[in-house]
Amino acid sequence: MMDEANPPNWIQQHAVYQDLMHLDVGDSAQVYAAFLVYMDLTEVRKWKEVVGVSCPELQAVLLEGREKEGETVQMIYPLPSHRSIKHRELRCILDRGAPMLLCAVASDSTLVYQRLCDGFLTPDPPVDIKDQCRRQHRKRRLQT
Amino acid sequence: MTEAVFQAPKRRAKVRERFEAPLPVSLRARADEEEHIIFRADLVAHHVTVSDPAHMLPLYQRGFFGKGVFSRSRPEHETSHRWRCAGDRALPVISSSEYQKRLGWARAALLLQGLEDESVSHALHTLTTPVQLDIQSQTSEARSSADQPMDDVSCDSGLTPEPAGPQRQGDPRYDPLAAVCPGDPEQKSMSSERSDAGEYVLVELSEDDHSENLSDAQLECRRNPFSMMEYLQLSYEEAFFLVYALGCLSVYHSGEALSVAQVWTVFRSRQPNFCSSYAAYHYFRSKGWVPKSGVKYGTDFMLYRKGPPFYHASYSVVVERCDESLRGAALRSFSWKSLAALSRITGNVSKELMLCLVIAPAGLAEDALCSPECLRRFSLQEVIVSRWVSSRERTEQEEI
Amino acid sequence: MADRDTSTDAHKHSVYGELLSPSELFEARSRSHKIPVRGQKDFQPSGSEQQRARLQQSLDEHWTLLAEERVERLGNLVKAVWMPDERLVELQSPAGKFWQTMGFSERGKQYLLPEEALYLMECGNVQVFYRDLPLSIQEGYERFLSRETVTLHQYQVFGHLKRLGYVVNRFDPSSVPSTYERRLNLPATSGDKQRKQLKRKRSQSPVSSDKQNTSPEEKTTTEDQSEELVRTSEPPADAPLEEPMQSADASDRTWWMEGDVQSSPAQTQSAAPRWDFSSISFPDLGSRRSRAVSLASPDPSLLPGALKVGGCELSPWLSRLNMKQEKLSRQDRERQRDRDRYHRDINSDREVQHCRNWAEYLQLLEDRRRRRQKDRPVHLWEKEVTPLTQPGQCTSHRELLDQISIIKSLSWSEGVSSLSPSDQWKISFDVYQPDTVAEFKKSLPGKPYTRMCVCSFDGPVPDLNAMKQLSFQSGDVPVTFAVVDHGDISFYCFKDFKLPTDVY
Amino acid sequence: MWRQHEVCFGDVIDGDPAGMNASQQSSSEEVNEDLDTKSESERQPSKDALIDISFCGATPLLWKVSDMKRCRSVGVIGALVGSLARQPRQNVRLGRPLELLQEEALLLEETSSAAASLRPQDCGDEERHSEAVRQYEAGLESSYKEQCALALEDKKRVLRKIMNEKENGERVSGTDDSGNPIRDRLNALDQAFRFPWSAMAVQLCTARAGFSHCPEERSFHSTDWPMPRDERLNTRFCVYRDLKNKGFYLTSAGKFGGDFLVYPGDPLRFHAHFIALCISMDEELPLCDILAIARLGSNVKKTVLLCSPRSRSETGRDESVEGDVVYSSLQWSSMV
Repeated sequence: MMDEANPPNWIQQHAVYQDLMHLDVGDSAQVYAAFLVYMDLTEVRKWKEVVGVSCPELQAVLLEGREKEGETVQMIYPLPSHRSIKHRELRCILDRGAPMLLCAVASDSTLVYQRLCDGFLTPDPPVDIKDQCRRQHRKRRLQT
Repeated sequence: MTEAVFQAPKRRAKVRERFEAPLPVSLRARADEEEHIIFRADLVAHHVTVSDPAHMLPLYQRGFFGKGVFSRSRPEHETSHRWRCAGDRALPVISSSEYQKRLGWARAALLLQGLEDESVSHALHTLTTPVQLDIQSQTSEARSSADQPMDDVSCDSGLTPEPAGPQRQGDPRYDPLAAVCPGDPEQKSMSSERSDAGEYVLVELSEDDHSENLSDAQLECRRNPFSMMEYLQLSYEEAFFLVYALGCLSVYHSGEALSVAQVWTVFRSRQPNFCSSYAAYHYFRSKGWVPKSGVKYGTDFMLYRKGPPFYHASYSVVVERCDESLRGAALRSFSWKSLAALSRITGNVSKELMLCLVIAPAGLAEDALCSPECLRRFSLQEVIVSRWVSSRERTEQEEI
Repeated sequence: MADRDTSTDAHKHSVYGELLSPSELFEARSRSHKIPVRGQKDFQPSGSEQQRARLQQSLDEHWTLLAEERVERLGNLVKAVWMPDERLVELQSPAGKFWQTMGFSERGKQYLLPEEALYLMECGNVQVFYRDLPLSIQEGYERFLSRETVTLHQYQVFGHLKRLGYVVNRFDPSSVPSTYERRLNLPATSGDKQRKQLKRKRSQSPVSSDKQNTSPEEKTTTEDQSEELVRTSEPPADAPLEEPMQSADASDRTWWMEGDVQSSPAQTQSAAPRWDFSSISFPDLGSRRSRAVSLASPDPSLLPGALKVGGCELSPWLSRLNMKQEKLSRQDRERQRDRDRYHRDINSDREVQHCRNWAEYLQLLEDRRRRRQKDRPVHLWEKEVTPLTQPGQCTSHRELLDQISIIKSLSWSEGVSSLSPSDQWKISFDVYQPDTVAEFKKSLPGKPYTRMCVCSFDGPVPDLNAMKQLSFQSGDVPVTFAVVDHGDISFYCFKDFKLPTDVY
Repeated sequence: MWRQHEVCFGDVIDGDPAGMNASQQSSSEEVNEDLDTKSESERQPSKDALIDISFCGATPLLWKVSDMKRCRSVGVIGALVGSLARQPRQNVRLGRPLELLQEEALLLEETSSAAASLRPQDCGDEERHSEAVRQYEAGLESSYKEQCALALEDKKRVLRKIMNEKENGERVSGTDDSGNPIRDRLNALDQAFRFPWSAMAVQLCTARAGFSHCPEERSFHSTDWPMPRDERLNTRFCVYRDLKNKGFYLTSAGKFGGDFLVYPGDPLRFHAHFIALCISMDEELPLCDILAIARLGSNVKKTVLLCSPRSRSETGRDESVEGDVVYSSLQWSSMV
């Protein structure tokens, strides 16, 4: 059978988990969601320079990081998937000027990332007419 | 009254896994010779985690409960994708900077335990001392789990195909020893000796050499200062089902095992719709289906026959709660707009959209919900939502 | 027509530019009926001359098509008159082909419903007059469509379906047998039976109805379905994985015996044994372990009346038994091994092998049960709420599922009569498929393919109550919701469903 | 339901519609000038240039092609909902009327380029009515005569053509006189030609025809319009107007689970790039709804656009004006 003693759990001993917990955000479910996303970004996706930052307006922990070394910093907003969100809250992050990912975290740790940016992000052209448009600025951003 | 026709689930074209058992509990016929494992889960920040590999695998393989936190579905993440044989075991190779990072975490963890700086340094010194293990010159094949193309299928175990001979139970990549000493993996999968698989690591001494052809001299075997073994995370519904319906899981909180009612209370406080989403989950499980998270499609559950490795999901389920008058829906007030989106998405991935209405009896007091016994008073109505195409001339096609 | 001579009003033509001159009317007789094909769309405006030219061409075609007026020979037009008080259109000349699926006669006169008349106006079949002047399509929309007749949304759905060739009639609630009629006349449907069953079940104690929550009908149907499921979806190669459901069938059968309902298989062992099992030994002939030459005569107390049975010589029997090792293909062996891992032969259990008779075996089971009870964790089993099952308690997957089935699933028809009907939801049309048009008879329309409930896209989605009400009202014809969003019509069906139980 | 709104034509001249004050009139004239230069149509008096919106219940409809052209020239697209005259029994290409979105109608009203056609009851003026009937029947009669002559001319042209071809042929072959039967027929045609009344082509008018049943009246005030204006419509309208001012073309996006489909150019020639979702800044959006629509967006290769008008307190201005809408693009990420 199993060991009845409380086995030491590395999550709670993890420095980053502790750091996130100490960002003084009351919403522990959101903090844990942030930790899961942190682990996914660093261990699985090998992002660089990922750190947790507190966002007092949202009462939430955000993550900052680079997809690859030298690329721009992105903001990641992890949120348990059964929550609701307001456009104002998203703007609160977007207005910091960095591209942003909204990450829905299901209770079984399934993660779904959504890319958000300010203004109009033109979609990729459909495959069949991609060729004729290739030279035309894909994903041109039009500022509001 | 017309009923929706049952559509046969679609079998996956390639099934690489062997079906083990529908649920992680043994039946009476064989129960007598086997100990009944009561699995253990811990609440970490109110999430349900299973960290003992001897518990993770049966829970996942028999009924597909939970998800590996570092994996897309089956827990199969490993410390490194490069492995070397050392003595009689294969050890993960990690870079020096990775090692330093882990060392930092170890230091923080020790400090957290209230140790003095000096004793922390001492402990770390012991940790960093090279361990003498025979590093065999034979290098096990570099596996590339990280580079594996990830398709939409969340269950792709990435098993190395073994065309002849019996297939392995479980994932050999999870079991580094498997490649070196191919024995009967079924025996091993239950043993807990692999929990120390993360104990040692091979550290690359030179930072700039990332080539595959490392000479052994550049590797040093050390203790893994901070071992992050992948763990299995159970959704609230999954965990409660294992506790309440199967009686095979104990959920611990701060070292304390929780009673069925306590688990119910905790989960209800963490997830606003837990009562009804659990009722739906329980119902689907009691019909022999495997519900998994539907978050990728914006719904509550995806329903699989047998499990994700064997069949494509048949239904995308949205759970709603209503009272006995059957009016209104408390959870996700549908508009035609949101229904149009959901119906289109499910149609695009050739699944069916199911509304699962959990009906609370009239006069069910709020405090009755405090005990899982209230589940017996719920009833449930499945509704299949489909789009009817009035004609084959699809004007919409212009719109893509 | 009166023969008067007046000149056309030139001024009017300039103001209402869409009126055609006689020469234009005459020329229209020979105009094309082709619709220009639209080209592939571009992704993004580039400002190029080529793009501009293509847009201009598309626009020109677009306006030409739209500006085109309906021009018909007078002889091809059915003349009719709008009667606002009756909200009907009365035909003045013989009806055309449309009469097969539209319109009705009353007291020797032929009438069209407003939506039918409007549709036929749009198709250029009927010219409707009001106060001796012909109505334009616009006036038709304005005068015919209202809450009292059909709304614009309903007409849009009507037109959409008519254009595709469907037969569309107004729904008449009285054409569907009422609840009462249905109960009286129709042979009991499975739904009705089910309702009766459930009523009977409710009179039982709540505990037993919770434990055995499915009625026999439900159970058998779900089993049928799950067998169906196995049959249709499982390639034969996989078949051995599927366990036959014998145990479940047996427990089902006990259901039918009124007295037996309470005694579940688990309880039989506590019943007083009629035989002394300690004196009955296992006869085991097939096993290689037993090398007995003959079987002793059975205890006379086990035999009925004066029956006498002597000892039994085994060798003639044994010689008839095929004792050869079964030859299996590798695939079969693998499959067997697979199965054996979870369905183990009870005879290979060492403790069972040590049992010499039934009594010892039962004792062993009892000991094991006790051991299990002792092992079970206090925090799960010694509290107010206990788990529904215990690991190792059930003998089959099916039994396990039965044990944990505590949430009832409702049938669509259940409780409909107790629901208050809603005014918000109404069925508008009966719809018959285009391929049935040839045989369609207005006097005997038969069972519609579906019925339409027309909704506005900005309005609410029907709740379960509305779905059930409409579905109940429609009887055995499905109800489709036609949702109108600015000319765009989507159709949705909400159908009752029972997920089949899947035992494997 | 039909409110008693009736389309009007020339009668506007008779009396200035109630409540139309001078400032509105002048602004409408300005806009009309602007429209005219854009649409390159000939200049008309401002009142006639107003687009007639005919309400069917609360649904705004356009009936005249000229009105529809004017709308499109300012980027108002609408949706065709009637049967196409040329091929009425199909749904791929539809015809008049053009249904406008509430927002489109509001925009036209706001720029003073449209007026609602109010429909009074049937007028009781019997004399006027019988005059209209008389005119209609007279028109029919004269049309018959004209078509009769045209048909005769047509027939003659056909016969002459055949005759000419024959004569040409005979000249080559050298034979003669066989053209006579046709010539005889041609000569007899003036007496023998019959054009039955039933063969006359008549027009089934799409838009209200000249011989109207009653006098008409227009309303220039959206307050008279049968459109309920609530918070939701206000939000959508702000977004609609702002996106249109940015040069986009919009149609309804119901089937994509959004409010508007946003096109970079005329939808006749371009695919939509965005699915606009109009929400107020503080509206609670369930994450699952966002996930669903973003996933759908990625399936149909469109970006989901969250659009929220800034509230008045934020902009510090009394009225929401152009540029006061916040846009955020939402895309399903490739990180799966």
